[in-house]
Amino acid sequence: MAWFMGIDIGSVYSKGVIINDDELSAYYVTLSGANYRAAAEKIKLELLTQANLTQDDITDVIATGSGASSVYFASQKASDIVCTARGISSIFPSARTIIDVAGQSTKAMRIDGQGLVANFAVTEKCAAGSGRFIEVIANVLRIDLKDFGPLSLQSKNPITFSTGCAVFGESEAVTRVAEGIPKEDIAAGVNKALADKISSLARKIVLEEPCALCGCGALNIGLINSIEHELNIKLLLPPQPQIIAALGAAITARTSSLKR
Amino acid sequence: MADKSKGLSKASEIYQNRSHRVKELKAEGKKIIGYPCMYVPLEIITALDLAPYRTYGDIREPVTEADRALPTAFCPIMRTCLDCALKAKDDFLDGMVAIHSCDPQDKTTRIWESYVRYPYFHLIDMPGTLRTESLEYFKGQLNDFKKTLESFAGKELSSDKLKAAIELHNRQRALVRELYKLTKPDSPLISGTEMLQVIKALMSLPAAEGNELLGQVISEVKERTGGPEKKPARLLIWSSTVDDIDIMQLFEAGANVVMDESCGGIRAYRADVKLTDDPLDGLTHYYLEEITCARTFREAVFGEAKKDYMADLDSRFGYLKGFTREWNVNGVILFLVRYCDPFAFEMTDLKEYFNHLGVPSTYIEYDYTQGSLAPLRTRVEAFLETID
Amino acid sequence: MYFAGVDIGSTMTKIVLTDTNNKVVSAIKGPTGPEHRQLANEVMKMALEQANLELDEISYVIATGYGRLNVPFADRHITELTCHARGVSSLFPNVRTAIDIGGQDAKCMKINSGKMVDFVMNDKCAAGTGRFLEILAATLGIKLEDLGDISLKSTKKVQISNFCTIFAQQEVVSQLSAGGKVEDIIAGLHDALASRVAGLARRLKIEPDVVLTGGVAKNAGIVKAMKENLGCELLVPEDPLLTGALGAAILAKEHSAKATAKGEPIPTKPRRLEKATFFSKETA
Amino acid sequence: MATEQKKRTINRLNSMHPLRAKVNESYLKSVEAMQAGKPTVWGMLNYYYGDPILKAMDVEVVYPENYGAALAAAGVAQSYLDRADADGFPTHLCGYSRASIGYTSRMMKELNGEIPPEAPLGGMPRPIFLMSSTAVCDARYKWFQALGRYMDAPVWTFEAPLPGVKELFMEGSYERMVDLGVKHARDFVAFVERMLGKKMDWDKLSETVDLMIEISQVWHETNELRKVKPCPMHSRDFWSSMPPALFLMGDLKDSLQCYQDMYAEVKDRVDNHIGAIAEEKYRLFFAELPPWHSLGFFDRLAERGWNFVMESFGYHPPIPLDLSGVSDPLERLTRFSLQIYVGYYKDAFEKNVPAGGMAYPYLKYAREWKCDGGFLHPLISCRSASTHLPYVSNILMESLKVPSLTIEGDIVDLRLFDPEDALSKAEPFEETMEHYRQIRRQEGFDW
Repeated sequence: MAWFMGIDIGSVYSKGVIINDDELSAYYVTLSGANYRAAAEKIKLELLTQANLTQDDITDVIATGSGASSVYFASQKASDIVCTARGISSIFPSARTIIDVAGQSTKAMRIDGQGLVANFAVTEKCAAGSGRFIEVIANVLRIDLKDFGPLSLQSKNPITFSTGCAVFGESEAVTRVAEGIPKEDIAAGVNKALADKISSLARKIVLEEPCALCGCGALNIGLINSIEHELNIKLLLPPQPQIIAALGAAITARTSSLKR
Repeated sequence: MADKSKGLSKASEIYQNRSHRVKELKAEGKKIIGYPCMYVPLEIITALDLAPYRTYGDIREPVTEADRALPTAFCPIMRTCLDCALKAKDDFLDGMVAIHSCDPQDKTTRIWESYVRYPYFHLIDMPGTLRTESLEYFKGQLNDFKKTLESFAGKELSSDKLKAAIELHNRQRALVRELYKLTKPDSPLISGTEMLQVIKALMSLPAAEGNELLGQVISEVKERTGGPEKKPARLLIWSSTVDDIDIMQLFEAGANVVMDESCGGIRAYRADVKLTDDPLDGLTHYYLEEITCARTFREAVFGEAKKDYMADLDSRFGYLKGFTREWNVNGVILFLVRYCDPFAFEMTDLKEYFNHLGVPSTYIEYDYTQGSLAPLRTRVEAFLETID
Repeated sequence: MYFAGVDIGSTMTKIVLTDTNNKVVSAIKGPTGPEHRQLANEVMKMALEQANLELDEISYVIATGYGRLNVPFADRHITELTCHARGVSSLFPNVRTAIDIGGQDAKCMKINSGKMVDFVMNDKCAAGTGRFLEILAATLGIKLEDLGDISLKSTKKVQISNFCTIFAQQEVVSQLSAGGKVEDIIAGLHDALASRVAGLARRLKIEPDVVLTGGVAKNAGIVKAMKENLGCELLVPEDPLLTGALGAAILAKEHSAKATAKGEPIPTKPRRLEKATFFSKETA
Repeated sequence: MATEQKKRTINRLNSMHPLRAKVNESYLKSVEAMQAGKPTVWGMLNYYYGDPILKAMDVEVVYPENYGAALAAAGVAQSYLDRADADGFPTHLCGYSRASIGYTSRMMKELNGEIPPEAPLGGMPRPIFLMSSTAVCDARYKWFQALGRYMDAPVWTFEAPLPGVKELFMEGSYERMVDLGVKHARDFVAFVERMLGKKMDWDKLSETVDLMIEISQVWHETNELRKVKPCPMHSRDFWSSMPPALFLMGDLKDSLQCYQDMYAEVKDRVDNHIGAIAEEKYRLFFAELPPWHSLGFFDRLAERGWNFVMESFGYHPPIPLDLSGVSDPLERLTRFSLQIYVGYYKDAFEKNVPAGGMAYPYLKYAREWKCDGGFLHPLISCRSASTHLPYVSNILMESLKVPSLTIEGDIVDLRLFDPEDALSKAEPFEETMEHYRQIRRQEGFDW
């Protein structure tokens, strides 16, 4: 039995998985914090304990994400876009489009039957198109991130957010709060604004169904609904949507070792 | 003339539902021609019995569709205009005529044309300078526009018919100027908000109907009691476009807006088209020289070896002196739509010019979204607090 | 007679009660939550207790700041710019330029004999506001109030791209993983913020005396960085957070004085401290 | 301007070096000229209209646009940007304009006309007048108008007509553009004569115009050679060789020789099947100006087999016209200058691409230079350069099934372009390019 590790160091969260020839044996998600190297180390140990393995059992480690270079024990780096594509197609072989709403950016990609990237687009350098936007506003509303989606579902009339900068959006939210607008309407407004941006990104690459959603955005039920409504599709939602790129990295490791 | 008390409420109805009338006309078989900018010579459209309809953006409309075709750091007005078009919000248009009055409009409308294939589309090119050869070239461009519109309308346009249309539109200009006289008293007889509704209504109606509306509004305003209440400040707004009453109401919360020098205000009506033997000459002169948008390159003593800065400012902004004096303005808001280069480059000179005139002015920028109105309120209030 | 100034800022809410000599009889500060109206009532209650006064002993109340419309018992609201200018000039009569770095915005005011004559404001981009430091302090896992002292230890500050808070955050993280010294990074952040604010202030042609206010002014590192970026001396009030509320209180006195001078009744509103309902819809 | 890399995977042209040398020279020459009391003019890239006239009148021309880039590259732009800020110019204006406004403010307000000592490349000397242009964007003439506030020097704005695509083909339309151009140029000559107090030497003008046309002819043919596989000339060499022809820098006879040498070198590579990079796997065009500060990143892409074979049409010579029959030099000049845009109109009109003025050239390049992808580099503070890129990306995909990769950058805030971020997109974009190769084959395209 051979094991492979994939580690994805993102700007906000770091994720890791161990897979063997045919299944997921361990996964772990933690905050990246200030020291990526430490985060990588932490994930490695956590994964090994979970899977009850030692470093020597791991045939290969591949790192991805913006902090990939801090994963000193990885044999190589891989693009997070490619890893996400591999990850999703291993779970949903039929998927043709992927939307990845991550901490600092949102990516939309089309993939072919082999999980190869057919086209992709990434949001402009702007937090308003990323999960960051939601964190920022959640902070303004003084609510827990995990309550954001459910709360937004209670909204009767969402506010229209001018899709500006996340921080400008923040002061907009503060103003709306000052005007006495209910939290749920603001939350729903944010989800709508983000969904709008994400949808035009997805349209840019000519969305083809079925379409999967991953990244931390896939944990926000309000956002999911808004995107489905905006694009008028049903989204495929993987379990553990945050670990997809890490999974893809591990799969890449497995494939390349099979080639050898 | 119809019921005098109806003018203002009719204007605000049209403002609320701008396309209502042109849709009726379309049902009656009239063709509707959209235009995104006041530089388009409406006289030619009117003379061919077509209905001109100004296409606007919408600060309430989050831009989603246009993101595919335009970058985000770009004239937000043109972005929402294209966005609305891509969302088929003005699908009743039979044609569209745009003009190269500024780069964002030129580039956007070219993209517009290729995405939304109207039965008729014409792009007029426009020079940047006021030189003789520029006027000649512009006349040629207007003539080309006339030709394509003639063939679309399926009829020749006689010089007399064009002259009649010019007179009709000049009448409209005269009426708007008459209406603006009514903001001279302290307190003004008509508010900036009402004025904006009227102007936007005019840009949604055939000229004759617009003139009728103006007639009603003027007599109503003259006769009514209980116009706008007197506020401490009398403001002049200088901007590319003010097209939403939410913005105007924000200005008028603590002041009276007595003059709006934007294409939501007097800009399209400040001067008349001269009636020349060849009517195109009058139109050429008016649209290139008389309209006071910042897009035109004006210089004091053209081509002289020396250039006097103040004379330069006078030749570019002199007409504003008249406004501030006659309307007895005591505050100016330079209201800049973000990413509007022609107006943005003017800010420093213009602020200096108003200092020179001894009128306090402030420069406020907004990004043409509803969300940007809240920060706007604080700036406007603070400015008013400095001048009261 | 007593007067009240309530300043509901985006991050902090402040209230100042003054007597007829503009002497501060009580001052309260507290974090601003989403429930402005409730907060306004609370701080007023606390202030009254501190000065042990009754609400009806307050002759005139002026509200300012972001949430100024949500102060149910205010007689009038005035923008934070005018109030800051007034407050600052009461503390420093010779002030010509006042710079206020708030939690959500930064403003610069030109002051002429106690009156604001011109202003500029940034509330579009967090990179020029206190929020910038808040976010980055969080990223560094350092308490906001400690930033200043730590930064003063810096020997060579790192260059931070001041393009956007969000990017600065990424930059900080990469600086850290690249082994950059914390104090140098913080010094760099202070410089980034200061250069942004200085750029804003320059639009008004800075003239001395220059006063720096706002919560950030308590940060010695920022004051240093601002001095460097403006190339001039800076005056900082004892409690830089309070100037807005103080100005509001002073203006309250002036407004009521104006009224009495004209022999008019002071245009107050009937007021009571309401038990504010959570997110009450109605606003001033 | 570029920060050179030790590791060289791009096989640069030797003939590019002398051309590159001319660029820096010309700034210094202007300073000397000024010191020698020779009149200097500030010009805006105006697509040839005015330059040969000034050249023939023996005036030194400096280009604030380029100088803005130089300030940014030298890392000293910020203080000038702050100054423009302080003078009240909105921060969202073109970065180059703000840099040059700040520079002028410093020069005129503080140093009463002297060149700032800290200015790199000898600085820009005070001009006797400014020559702007209505071509490409509004900023370019409003900017010079704004400079007028600092210097009581007159501003001449050159008319550069730009009609709609189908509108150009209306009867007489093109000839009216020529008429405008010729009259306008004639007035400009009169203006310059008045400013300099000397007469135009028409023979010299005629010769200058012809040299200009000949240079761009050679330059054009050089670019045509880049259609072959492997492409013998990388975009980096194009950019290095661009300014002398685009801005008529230095002595035109030398320039002609330089471009002929370049042609010869490229031709020799074609004959010997030598590519600009070791192994050409992908052919791309690059839209808009490159990130001057991190050009080394093209070497990293070259290692992956990315060859850059074409660039934005705005920086390319106009498609050649036969002007031998045109006797009036001003008319030759005008027709030549109009070509920059309208040279592409006919095809755009036939292919029914209404936005053809901006987008069609890229379709032509992708098709004829057999590009696998486009690298689009929108410049945040240069809107005119960025406006059409999303549309270009769409139309490339719709009509040619050529994908494009968009990486944002800026002309002044150099930090905005992040090479690492760009490189992290390389792997997935290679899969994308492969994917569309198959699609193009299925749809019967020949590359």
